Parts: sequence; C-alpha cells; structure tokens
Amino acid sequence: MSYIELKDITKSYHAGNNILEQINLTIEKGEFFVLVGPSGSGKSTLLRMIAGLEDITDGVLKMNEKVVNHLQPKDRNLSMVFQNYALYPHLSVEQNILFGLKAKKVSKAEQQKRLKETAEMMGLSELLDRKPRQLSGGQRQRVALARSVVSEAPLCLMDEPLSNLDAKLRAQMRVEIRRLQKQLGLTLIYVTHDQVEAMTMGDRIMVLNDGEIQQVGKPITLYNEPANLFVASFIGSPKMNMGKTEIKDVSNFLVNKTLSFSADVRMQKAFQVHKNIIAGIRPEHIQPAIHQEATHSLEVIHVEQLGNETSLALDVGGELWTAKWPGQWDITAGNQLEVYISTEHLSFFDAQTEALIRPASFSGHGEVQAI
Amino acid sequence: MSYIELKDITKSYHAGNNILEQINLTIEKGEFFVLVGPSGSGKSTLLRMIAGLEDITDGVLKMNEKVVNHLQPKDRNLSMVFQNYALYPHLSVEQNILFGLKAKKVSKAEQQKRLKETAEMMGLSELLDRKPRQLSGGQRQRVALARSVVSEAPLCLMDEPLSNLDAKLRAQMRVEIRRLQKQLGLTLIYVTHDQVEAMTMGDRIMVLNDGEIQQVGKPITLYNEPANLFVASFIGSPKMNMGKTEIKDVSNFLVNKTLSFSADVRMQKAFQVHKNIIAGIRPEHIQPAIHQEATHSLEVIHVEQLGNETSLALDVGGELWTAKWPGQWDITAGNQLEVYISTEHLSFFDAQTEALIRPASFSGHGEVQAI
Amino acid sequence: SNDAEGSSEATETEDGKQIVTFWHAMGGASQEALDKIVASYNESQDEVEVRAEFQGTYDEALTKFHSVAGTDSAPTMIQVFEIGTMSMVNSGHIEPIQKFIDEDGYDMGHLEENIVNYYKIDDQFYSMPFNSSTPVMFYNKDAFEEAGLDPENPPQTFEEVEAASKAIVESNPEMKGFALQAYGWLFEQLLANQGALLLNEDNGRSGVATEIGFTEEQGKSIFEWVERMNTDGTFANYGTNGDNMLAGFLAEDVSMFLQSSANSRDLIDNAPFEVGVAFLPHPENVEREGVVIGGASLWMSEGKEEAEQKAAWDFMKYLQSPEIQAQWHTDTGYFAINPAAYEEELAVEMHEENPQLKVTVEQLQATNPSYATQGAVMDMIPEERKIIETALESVFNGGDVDTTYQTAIEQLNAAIETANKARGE
Amino acid sequence: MRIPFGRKIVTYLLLIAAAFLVFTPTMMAVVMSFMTNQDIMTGSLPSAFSLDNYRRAFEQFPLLHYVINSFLVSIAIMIGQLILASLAAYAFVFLEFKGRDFLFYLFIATMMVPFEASIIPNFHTIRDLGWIDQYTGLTIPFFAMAFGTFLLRQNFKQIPKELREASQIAGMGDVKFYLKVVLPVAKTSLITLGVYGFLTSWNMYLWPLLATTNDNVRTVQIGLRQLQSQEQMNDWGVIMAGAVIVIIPTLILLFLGQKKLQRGLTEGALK
Amino acid sequence: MTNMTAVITQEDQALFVRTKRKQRYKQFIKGILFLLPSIALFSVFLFYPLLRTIYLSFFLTDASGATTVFVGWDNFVTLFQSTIFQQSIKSTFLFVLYTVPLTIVISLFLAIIANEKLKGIGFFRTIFSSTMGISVAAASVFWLYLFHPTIGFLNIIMDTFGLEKVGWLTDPSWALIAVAVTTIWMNIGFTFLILLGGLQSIDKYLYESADVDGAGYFYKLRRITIPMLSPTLFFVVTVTIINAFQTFGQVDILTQGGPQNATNLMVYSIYREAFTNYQFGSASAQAIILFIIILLMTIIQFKLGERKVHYQ
Ligand SMILES: Nc1ncnc2c1ncn2[C@@H]1O[C@H](COP(=O)(O)OP(=O)(O)OP(=O)(O)O)[C@@H](O)[C@H]1O
Ligand SMILES: Nc1ncnc2c1ncn2[C@@H]1O[C@H](COP(=O)(O)OP(=O)(O)OP(=O)(O)O)[C@@H](O)[C@H]1O
Ligand SMILES: O=P(O)(O)OC[C@H](O)CO
Ligand SMILES: [Mg+2]
Ligand SMILES: [Mg+2]
Repeated sequence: MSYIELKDITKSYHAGNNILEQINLTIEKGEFFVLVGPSGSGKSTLLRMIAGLEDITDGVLKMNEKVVNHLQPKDRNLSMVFQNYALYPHLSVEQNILFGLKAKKVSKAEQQKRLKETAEMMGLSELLDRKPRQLSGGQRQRVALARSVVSEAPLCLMDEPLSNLDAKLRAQMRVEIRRLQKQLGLTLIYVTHDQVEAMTMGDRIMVLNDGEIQQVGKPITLYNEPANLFVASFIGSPKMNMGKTEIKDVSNFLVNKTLSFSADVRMQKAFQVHKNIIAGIRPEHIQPAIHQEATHSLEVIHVEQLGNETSLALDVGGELWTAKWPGQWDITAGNQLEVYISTEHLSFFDAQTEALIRPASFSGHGEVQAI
Repeated sequence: MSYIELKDITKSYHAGNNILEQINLTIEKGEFFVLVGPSGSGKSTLLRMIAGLEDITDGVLKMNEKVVNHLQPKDRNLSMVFQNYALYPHLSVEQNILFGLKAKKVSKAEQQKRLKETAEMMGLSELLDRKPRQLSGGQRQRVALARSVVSEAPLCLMDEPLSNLDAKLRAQMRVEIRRLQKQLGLTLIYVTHDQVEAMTMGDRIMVLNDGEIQQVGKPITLYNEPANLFVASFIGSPKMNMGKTEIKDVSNFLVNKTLSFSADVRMQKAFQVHKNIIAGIRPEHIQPAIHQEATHSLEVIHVEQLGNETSLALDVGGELWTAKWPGQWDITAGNQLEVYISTEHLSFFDAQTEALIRPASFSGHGEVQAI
Repeated sequence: SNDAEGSSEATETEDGKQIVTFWHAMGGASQEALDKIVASYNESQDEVEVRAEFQGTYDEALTKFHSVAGTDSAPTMIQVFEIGTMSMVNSGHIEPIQKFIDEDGYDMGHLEENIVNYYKIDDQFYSMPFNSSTPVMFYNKDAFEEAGLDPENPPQTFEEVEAASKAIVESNPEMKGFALQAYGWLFEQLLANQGALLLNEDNGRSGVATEIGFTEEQGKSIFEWVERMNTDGTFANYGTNGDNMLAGFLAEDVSMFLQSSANSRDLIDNAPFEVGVAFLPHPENVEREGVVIGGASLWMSEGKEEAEQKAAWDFMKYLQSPEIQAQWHTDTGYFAINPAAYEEELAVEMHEENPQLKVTVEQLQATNPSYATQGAVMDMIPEERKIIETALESVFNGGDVDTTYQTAIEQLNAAIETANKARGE
Repeated sequence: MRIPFGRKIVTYLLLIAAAFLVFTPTMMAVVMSFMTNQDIMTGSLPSAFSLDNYRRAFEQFPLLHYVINSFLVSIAIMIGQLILASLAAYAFVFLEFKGRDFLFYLFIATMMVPFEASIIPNFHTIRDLGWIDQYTGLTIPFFAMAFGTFLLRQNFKQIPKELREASQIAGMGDVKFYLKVVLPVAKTSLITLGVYGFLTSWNMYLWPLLATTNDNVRTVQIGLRQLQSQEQMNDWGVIMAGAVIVIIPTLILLFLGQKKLQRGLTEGALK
Repeated sequence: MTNMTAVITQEDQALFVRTKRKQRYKQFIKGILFLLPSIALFSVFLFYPLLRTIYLSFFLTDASGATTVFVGWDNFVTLFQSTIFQQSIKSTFLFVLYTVPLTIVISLFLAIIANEKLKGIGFFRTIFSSTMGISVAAASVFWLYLFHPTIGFLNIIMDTFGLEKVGWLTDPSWALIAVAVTTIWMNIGFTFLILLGGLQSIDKYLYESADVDGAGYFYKLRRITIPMLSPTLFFVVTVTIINAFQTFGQVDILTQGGPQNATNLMVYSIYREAFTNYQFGSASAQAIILFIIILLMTIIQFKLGERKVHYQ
C-alpha cells in the first residue's frame, strides 16, 4: 500500500532554476525511508514540501491515495525534526516538547505520561525547566527530536536529527528511533549524511544529487550495485576508488595505467560496447596479501589509525587510492605494500553516461567476502 | 614548547554548579588537538573560554607563556568556527568570508587571493553572492569554516565544523583542514563527535565528561588503553562491549555469567586486588571462527549490513553485545554463531573506580591483528 | 548666517528700508485682510517695510512676546487682545504709545469713544487700538417669518428671546431657538449690558481689583436664562466651539445666537437665508447699558531704535486712516475704530447693500459710558474666561445653577487672589 | 506555504473592511478639499469639483517655501536622531560598563518629561543661544531621543551574541562592529525609526511656531494652523485642502518607505 | 604536565585586577563616548528644563515667567485641593485607559491580518500605516469635521439611521471618548508598523514547526506570536502609555479642554496654566506631578512587564 506518492514533483525558488527536478517516488506505510545526498542537493527542500511547508512548484503529492498538494501542514498529520531544531526560544524544554500535544488537546495525564517517557529516552529529564538558549547544541537537537517523537504522528520527517550528537549517544538514539518506528508502525522519512545511519536504519535509501534522484533501493543494493558513478562514490566511506580503464590486449586491462587485471569474456564484450570505462573498487577490497597471493604492489603514502581499522592512502598511477584494513597495522608510509585485488571486486562504469556497466560480484552471499 | 596552558580552569554559570571542573592541560604549538565528549559535557564552553568569549571563573589560562585570562578575544590572535555558524545575515558569502580580513586591514590583493583559494577549497565559489539565508545547512557551515580558514590566525578553534556535511565532503574537508593546519603550522583545537575525525585528525585527543577530563592522549592510545570505563565506551564505534566478570575457579573466569575464559597468573592477581571487575571487548575482537577455532557460541539477535562491514547483535547472558565483521555476511538472526574471542583482547576495569586495570594486549604492533 | 536674514536682528532691508516686524494673531480670513493692508502700506511709501508675521493665537502670541521681550528677537510691534492689556502694561518691556502721541502731537480725538474709554488707562494710551469688535445677536429672518415673528423687530430682552425661541421650535421642531457659545467674552458682555462690573475697584480701573464686581443676581441671571431655555428644549448647545455654532446657524439648526460682529461679513455672504443682526439682549428688569469693545490693540516694543519705532508709529497711524479702516471694516466686520471711515464710499456702499452691518455700529454708539462698559482690566482675565466657560458648559449640560455659580465665584476669587499675589508687589 | 482559500477570503474581507475604516477620514478630507463651501456646509454630496480651495490655500501662505523648510528640518532631525539613538542604543546593548542600567533608566525617564511642560525653558535656551529663526533651533533640541534609543535597544537585543563574538575574534572594534554589522542588521528598525522621526518632525507645530518668528524658516504645519481661525467661521474646504497638501508628502514618503521596509524586514536570522 | 602549579601567582593576580580595572575603565569611557551626544543634548533640553521646572514649582511668577514670590509647597497644595486639577487627573487616567488598550488591540489585529503573504498586501499595509503620516494638526482637523454637530459625517450617519445626534465634543460624557477615538486613529499607523515589524522578525521556522505540530491559528497566535512579540509589545505599550499621558495637540484643536474640563488632560492643563493664565509656578507643579505619575507607571511597567518579556 503506497502511503506517500510523489509524481513529477518539481521545485524552484526562481523560475528556470529548479532545485528539485521531476521527483517520482513512492513510500510505503511503515517504511523507514532514508534520504541522502550532498549538501545543497535539495533534501531539506523535499522534506519541507512533503510537510507542506514549501509550495510545490509542479507535480502531485499524494498521501493515503489522496492528493494533498493543497493541504495545510497541520492537516497532514505528521511530525518533523528541523535541521536547525526550530525550538521555541521562549518556552522551556518541557513546554517545547508538549507544545504539539497541547495544541491537539491531548489529555493532561497522557501528556505527562508521554513527556516522561520521551524525556527519559532522550536523556532530557534533568533539563525540562531550561530554556533552549541554556542548552548545548546536542541537547537542543534532542529536544527537537523529543518533540517529534512525543507526537506519535503516523508520519515522521527528520532532517539530520542526530548530527550534533556524539557517537555513543547517536548509536543509542539510532536504536531508539528504529525501535519506536517499528513499535508504532511509523512511516519515517529521514535525512542524514551519516553512512552508518543510512545503512542500518533505512528500509530503503534514496540518493539525491542536484535535485535529481540518482537511485532508490535497499541500502545493501546501493552499496553493492550503485546505479552510477555518483552513487558509487557517495555511498561508502571512505569512498570507492576509481580509475580509468584501458584494454591492454585481448585478455588484459589496465586501471589508471598501473594496475593490470585479466579480462574475462563478459568484460571483453563490455569493452567493445563502451568506449571509456571507469573501474571502481571499494577500499575494503584492496586487501592485504595474507590469505591470498599478492596481485599488486603499491606505495604507501599515508597511514591513518582509526583504532578498529587502518586506513591506507596508496599511490595508484599518480592518484591516491584508499585501502581500509580492519585492525591496527603498523605500516610505514613510503614502503611498498603487497596487496590482493580481485577482478571480481571491480565495478565498471561508463565514463560518458556514468552508468553502471557491471557491479562487483559478491559471488553469493553467505560466503566470507573479505577476511 | 607549550603554546596553550590551562591551569585549574573552572567555569560555572551559577555558583556551586561547575560546568567545567579544574581543567589542567597543555597544548603544543602546531598541535592538532581534538576535544570530544558527550553532548553537554562542556566542550563549547571550554573553547569559548580559550577564545576569551566566556569569563574564566577560576584558574589561569596561558598562551605563549603569558597569562591571557584578562585579554580581549581580539588580542588573542585566533579564529573560531561557531557551532551555530554565526554568519552575518546581511552580508553575502564573500563579505562574510572577508569580514575579518577587512577588519585587520589586509591588503585588497591578498584578500582576493585568500578568498579565491578558500572558496575553491570549500566549494563555495559559486555561492559567493548569496546571503546566508539562501544557503543550505551544509553550505552555511562551510562559509563559517571558510571564515576561520581565511584568517590564517595561528590558533584556530573549531566547534563541530563538519557536522552538517555529507560523508564525502566531510572526508575531503578533513584532509583539507589537516593539510592547511600542517602547512600553516596552525595550532588547532577541534571539537567533534565524529569518531573518524577524532582518530584521524588529532595529534592528541582529550575526552571530557561532565566538565572533567577523562583522558588526554594520542588517538590510538585512547583506543587501546582507555583510562577508564567512560573513555572505553566513548571512544570506538560501535562501543566496547562490557560485562561483569566473576572468578569461576582458580584458572577460569566468567563474563556476564556466560562467557568462560581461562585466567593467567597476572589476571589471578588482579582478581585478588579488585573486588568487582568489568571486562570489555571491542566489537571487532569478537571474530568469526574461521582462521581460529571457535571459543564460544552465541545467539544472533540482529544483523545489520553496513556494506563494508556487518554488525551483529549477539546475546551474551541476557545483554546485547555487538560484533563487527568486515565485509558482508549473510547471517540470519536467531541462529547460533561460532565465534573466536581471545583473552588477550579483553580489557579489565575496576567496577568501583572505573579505572583501567589491564588493557587489551595488542601483542606488538606490526602484526596482523584481525584477519 | 543667511537664515538670520530677515529676522528681527536685521533692522534694514538691502535697499535701505526700515524694517518693522509686526507680530499678529490673525488667522484665516482676517489674515488675508491684514496682509492686504500691510502690502498696501508697503507700497504706499518707500521708507518702511512692515513684515507681518503670524504668531499663533492671541494667547500664544502674547506668551511668546513675554518670552522674548527685551531681547533682539522681540518684534517692533505686536497685536495683543484687549484682555492682555494689563499684563502688557505690567511687563515693563513696552513703550507706551502716549509717548509718540505727545511727541507727534497726534490727535486721538477721531477715535470711537468706547474705544478710547477702554484703552485709556490712568489717563494715557499704552497701545494703539486697531481691530475692535462687539458682540451682537445674529438671527434667521426667514425662520422668524415662518414662526410668525416679526423679522424686523428682533427680541431685545432675555425674556423675549425665550418667547421667540419657543415660537421657532413650535413652528419647526427641527430648529432650536437660541444658542450661546460657552465663551467668557460673551458672558462679560452680557454682564456689562446689565450695567454690572466684572471686577471690583470699578472693573480694576480705580485700583487693583481684589474680587469679582458683580452681584449674585446679575451673575446668575445669565445662567438661569440659559437654564430656562434648556428646560424648554429651545437651547442649542455648541459648547465652546464658535465654528460649530456658525455652521449650525447656517444649516438652519438654530435661529439665534450671539457672536462677535467680526463674523458679520462671512455670515451674510454664506447664509442661504436672510441674516438679521440685533443688539445684545438684556434681562427685562434692567436697562440696557451697552457693550464693551473687544478685539485687540497694537503695542510698541521698548528698547528698539528710534527710527524703527518711528516707522512702526507711522504704520500705526496709517492703520487709523479712514480708507484703511473702511476697508478693514468691510473685509472683516471689525469696527472702524475711526468713525470717519463710515463716510468712505466703500463703507457706504457696503452698508447699503448689507444694512445689518450698521447695527453693530449703532449698538456701540448706543452704549452708555460707564465703568461697566469701559471693560475690566486685570491680568487674570484669560483665566476668568476659562472658569466662566466651564461653568456655562456645566449649565448647558443640565448642571445645577446654584452650585455651578458658587464654584465659579470661588474659583474666580481664588484666581484674582493668586494673580495679585504673583505680582509680588 | 500556501494559505487556504477560505482563510484567504476571510483575511481579504477583514483587510478591506479595516482599510475602509482606517482610511475614511483621510479620503473624506481629500474629497472635501475639492468641494465647494456651499456643498460642505449643507452636508450634501459633492455637486461640483473645484480646485478653488487649493488655489486659496496656496495664496494664503508661502506653501512651497514651507514645504522645503519642513523637508530640511525633518531630514536633519531624522539623521540626527538616527545617529544619536543608534549610538546610545549600541552602548546600552553591547557595552558593559558601570552605571549603564542607571543611565538607561535615566534615558527612559526623559521620555516622561512632557515636551509641552519644558517648552518655555527650552524656548529661553534657544533664545539665549541665538537660535531663534535658525534651523539649529528647530532641529538640534530633538536630536537626542529616548524613544528612538529605546526602540533600537529592543532591536539590538535581538542580534545574536555570536555575531558580536565572531567579530571580536576577527579583531573588530566597537565602532567598526557598530558600523559594519549592527547598523546593517538593524536596518529595518533604523528605517522605521527614520520614518517615525521624519514624520514626527514634519508634524510638529507648537515648537516651530514658537521657535520661529517669520516665514523664512517656518514649516508647513504652521501654515495649516494659520488656515484655522479662532472664532470666525472655518472655511472647511480650504482647511482640508491645506491639510491634504500637508499630508501628501508624508503619505508619499510612507508609500515609498513601505517597500523598503518590507524588504528590510525579511532579512534572515542566524542559523 | 609536571611543573604545573595550580596556584595563581600574586603577580598574575595583580595583573588581572589591573587589567580588569583598566578594561572596565576603558569600557566605561567607551560607553560614555557613545552616549555623550545624547547625554549632552538631554542635559540642555531635558534635564535643565526639568530642574528649572522643579525650581519654578515653588514660586509664583509674572506673565513673562520670572519668579516673584516663593511659596514653598503651596502650588502643590492648591493643586490637590483644586477640583479642576482633580478632574484633570481623572480625565487623564480615563483617557489612558480608553486609548492604550484599544490602540494596541486594534493595531495588533491589523498587523496580524496584514502579516499574511497575500497579493496586494503592500497596499493594505500602506493604508494601515497611513495615519502615521498624518499630523496631529491635520488629523484633528479631520475629526473636528467628522464630529461636527451639523455637517459632520458621524452625525449625518446617526441621522440617516434615525438616531439622536450626539454632541461629540460638547457633551461631557462623549467628549473624552471623541478625543480618545481621534487619538487611537492617529496612533494606529505607527503602532501597526512597529508591531508588523515585530511579527516579521519572528523566525518562520517556529511557525513551520507549530504547523507540523498541528497547532491551529489561534493556538499559534497565543503560544508563539504573542510571546515572541512580547519585546515589541512591551515597547509599544510603554510608548503608548507615555504618549497618552502627554496628549496635547488633539485636545488643543478639538476641545480646548472642554466641555466642563472633561478633556482637560494634564499636558493641556499645563499648557493652559502657562500660556493662558501665566501661572508658570502652578504649571510647573503640574508638570512635576505628571512627571512623577508617568515615572511611577513606567517603573511599574518595567517591573511587571520586562520579566515576562522574552528576549532572544
Ligand atoms: N530561499 C532560497 N532561495 C534560493 N535558494 C535556496 C533557498 N533555500 C535553499 N536554496 C537552495 O536550494 C538548494 C537545496 O537546499 P536544501 O536546503 O534543500 O539542501 P539540503 O540538501 O538540505 O542541504 P544540507 O545537507 O546542506 O542541509 C541549495 O542549493 C540552496 O542553496
Ligand atoms: N547560559 C547558560 N546557562 C546555564 N547553563 C548553560 C549555559 N550555557 C550552557 N550551559 C550548560 O553548560 C553545559 C555545557 O555546555 P556546552 O555548550 O559547553 O556543551 P557541549 O559540550 O558543547 O555540548 P554539545 O556537544 O551538545 O554542543 C551544558 O550542560 C549546558 O546545558
Ligand atoms: O476675535 P476678536 O478679535 O473679535 O476678539 C474677541 C475678544 O475680544 C478677544 O478677547
Ligand atoms: Mg538541509
Ligand atoms: Mg557545543
């Protein structure tokens, strides 16, 4: 049952300069829908249009099968977390949280009950009497979140609701939001630029760039089969390494004029169809040559210790590629490093259209991919 | 050469309620110093005190060996990125960026040069004529960042300067800031709650909780040898798994009443000194029993695919522990999972004092830790 | 600086004419008439240039004069209403006109007697009379006719006015009979018409007045008269606003009212009916005494150069001339202070056309010279007017006559006392 | 955000009704200024259209001269007030010093002193300074303005403190911050205050009457006052014509200012 | 971190104190410099007259305003015994009561309906603010005509509806109301403009957030608009009260204080006492009393009001 339906939705602030271009999209009831895209790509704008805060320049917005283009925000029965919190500066935290409930004339007892629950969940119990200006950035964000949560509206729109929280709290919130969403059967549209949030929370992700939809799909699909170069480089952190690909001879091809791989039949065909091809490989797929034999040897430019993993900047034909290895590796910059790169793990894109030609094959899930 | 020195710095908004408690700290010239801590722990406050925007309630602040408690912000020769940007609403992006330079009477040519460089670096070149209200959240943040960068003040204070940027842009910015800092020899104090930023950018990290310093040290030290339970659970994402530890018999101990490990001599001694001990293990150290033999078997409660890694929620004596395995694993929730956990990887903390008793041993860096 | 040009600091124009600054309080149509005269004077000779400058109401102009008196900003001459006479005399910053009369051997004998009576204090002229008026009763001749009243024989007494009012209202319920503006000046005139003094010490002319000079009967008669008409429902209340009353008269809302003769021209010209002008009424039981002259006179500043004062004196004399007075009289309805003006062709023509204008002159000439009609002099008369006006309004609005009267008398006496004390002599 | 149709209609109805009520007196004056005295006095609808009243109004006083004087005086007062009030308001909001609150309350207290009550001593002052009949006497006494200081203080208080902090760090002194940030950010209030200052100066009548003795420096309101007479019959047509002449420049100014005001008012905030 | 001594040395301490003092001194000087032009002019044109007024209030004066007899508190005593003055105070308070709340409510109403983003709204805003551009003299003339008993628009309307004509300016029970109506009309323009400005500077996100929360029109009005507008409202109320206490021009032109002193508001009374009666002593005493009344009202307003006001 499609709950929200966008048909050819377009938005422009000034005629002739579209911020959003022909957005077509359906979101199911109870779905957790994540919206990602670079800064300025129109995520907030789209959210605000769904909320009814921004006029729809063109196109049809349906909710529950009904056209709602003309409906007031308050008649759309939704709640929203604003990117800039939009707290009422003159009201205390408690009053901020209860604002909507009072407006909807929810009973006092129910108000207090929900307030207590929500404040506890968000760790705000001690701050209920403060005014927003007496709160830290993260505390403010939690109030904004609480305000949305407490409303229990069937549709929730959240614009980067966790961006100002620390990792620990964020992890906790992630779980809470997800739990709540499931429990109440909420439909949630969630803007984020946190990779982990996007991958773990969303039932589906939509990638927006420059006002145009790049791809919509399950998180893992977007990761494994990015529809184009943009998605490939946007999803996944560190980003996918990319390199121009040239055919050296019938069965071999070169990436970035440096890495040589053997080409199978399917690939040879591909090279015939597409003139310029770009190969991409995810950082975790440039693996240490431990369990496999080394395929290439690369110079280490820079090493970063992240604690649970080590990030290596490698020189590939003059370009910097990143490899990410789990655990802590004592590798010195400047050394040559033996690595193993499987052709399987290469994705190929058409350099002109930027579209995916062949995704990396994950040869049947369930097998260990990279250890 | 200690550049900034904090001695017993204390801050309270209302008498008797200290926001910051006796902060002692030295920061070296040219150091990239990262400040982390949960929301509301006092990071922004500390930064503002260094900037001279907030009165120091008690203690001494020195810069360049000179007491500066009394100095005006403008006499401290620093730049700052505010958590809420603090852009001048009436000025265009360009004017915002140049604001400080004009104030300092930097030559026109120099202004234009720096503007061009900075705008390019921040991806703002196209937006120079816009007013702040016409920018998206991330764009505003970049303007705030540009304003600080362009000033080339020897000391930079940044309060979550990248929190509103998407992962890709953030990665790029991380590199740029780091490069700039090195190139200009800036001293940078940087507030963030992004694990990756903290680990990769900082020369040293300080963890703040509730206005008190928890630990100061190199990123990797904090990760590997967290001074106490707080740091252990705060640094690292997903957070370290923790469990109460009991001695079963002379050579064995139980974690969370479930996981049994054999105890060596050193540990037996520890159990004599400390009454209650908590063991911690990082998610990446609960490993698939592939290259090693399985030590334990745990029920899988929940599986999350992050694309480059898989996060598993496991039941350990009624508590949820997280394991994180690189790559994509097709594991079904509800199944029993064979895992390998090395006693080596356990950290031990005193439950009372919360202090570290013994860190996980990383048996000599340079060896592969987890493949 | 340039701005100062033409202010009272410069006493000569660029082409060497003596400048005379003349402050006045004539607004509206009167200002038009005055400006015309000043222009004609300036053209009539080439020694003097009079600059007439409006300074607000009589009150404001006087206050302002007091504030600048003795400084360079003071004008050469100023127009002050009759009741400001005493305060001007007391100010010590004026040059009594008598000095110029004596020096020049000028004869003031051509002036209207009542005017002389009013302005001659302690046997000398302090100021030069200029614009003088008396109150008259205007009535609607057409309405009189309709009500069966004789339009050529207007009521003379309070009682006759009452009766006429009743007749008017009976014949036309839309029209009220009589209106009295709550204006202290009119009250003073109605007192004088009964031969009553406003102040003791012969209206302050034999010595400094110490309290009011009229009896309870004299004072109350006016209040009671109004009250009676009020109960009859024949009285129209226009409060203190003269203009409203005039408009009401013109719109045939009221058939009779009292007002300064200065309005004659305007009324006759604008009324869509025949306007009658009659003498001020008086109570039946007393003889008509006559009226006090109103309006204003011209004063000379002290401490100005002789040439300047001489020039101003010349202008004052010019204003006295029959031609000018005739013009002033016909343009405004103020009297000609110089009766010779009535012989002027202009005036004759006008009187022929509008015989009503003559009534005002006749009334003045029918006045018995006495302390009562000579008019009161004291520096608190403006305050007296306010007190009386409040009392009148109170009666208009149905207030009790006795208490109203008592309150007013107390306030009047207190005001006199304060004024005497304030002089600090 | 779109406004629902029903509410739009209701709002328009209210707007029209309110506009009608508010504007009736003014409209009426304009209509009357073109009516003959006969029509006005009989209270009938206009039967003829005449410019006679205007002609007579222009004849009675040097109107153009008055209008120019009014402009000079009003603009001088407006500028003086803006400068002094914004300086003072800046001190009250952004500078912390001892006695600040006391001074602020002292400023507020000055609003309590009715101008008419101090008009005589003030008149004596400008008399002694030789400012009678000078533009200085007409303008300078009004430069300091507690009201404006109060208005701007309320507005400056809304400026986020981070802006001050950011510029402090940039090494910007108070004067520069005042000029470069506070004034532009508070533009709207400055315009409002400027319009207010201009209009109140334009509308003053007691003081200009007192502080001037001749037509050279007199302002247009005095002309309007001269049209009304004390006890003689008012010529309503001419008076209304005078009134219309007097209000036309201010209404035009307001009309022009309105657009600017609107634009200024929508300047964005902080985050 | 070894040689970190946690104590502040004496030298440091002395340095802090010295620089603190120097800074405070500098701030003080700076503050005074910013305020200097205003203070100077206030001193000459407000404080000096005020002192002079206080001085005069203990004297009787002659017509030119020069003091003649020292009477101590007599002027005050006389005033408090005078029924005219009592009436004047009563009228003034009544007048404030009539004008202030209505001015605010009407202007707020206008500001709110003119705050909508509609086509042609600029036209309505101009109309609503237009009365600001109409001088006291002109406005009073307009209303003088409207209130005219015979040809006035109001009475003509009354007449057409078959109602009794009202003596707007002559009936003591109506006159104050008539002056109040004129004043409200005159004040609407400016108050409207200020309130509209206040409304427009409220962050639109707050409304969006409330919209999403399902708040209705009046709920938003009560819970967001009014509280967020409170600094502006506070300002407007203060100024309107002060202005109401200082009303002069309308009275001067419409009623001259009459009928029966019903509209003899304090400032007019002061003016009359000085300009007509030449009692500068008594006028000064009245001015002092008025000053004290307004001062008290404002102090009360600040004490009660500013706490409720929300500043950003
Ligand atoms: N009022 C406006 N006028 C003109 N352009 C605007 C306006 N508001 C937003 N924009 C532009 O619209 C584009 C989309 O903005 P939006 O806020 O939706 O971005 P976003 O995807 O939410 O970005 P971020 O992640 O940085 O918040 C941006 O380029 C922005 O500059
Ligand atoms: N003006 C104030 N009055 C009272 N308490 C305040 C004030 N400003 C901040 N606080 C409190 O001080 C504490 C520290 O705030 P601070 O802004 O330094 O936190 P932070 O570490 O920057 O948090 P975040 O990561 O959420 O920005 C918080 O608990 C906050 O509520
Ligand atoms: O208006 P006027 O000139 O007729 O004067 C009337 C009275 O006498 C003024 O006191
Ligand atoms: Mg956004
Ligand atoms: Mg913070």
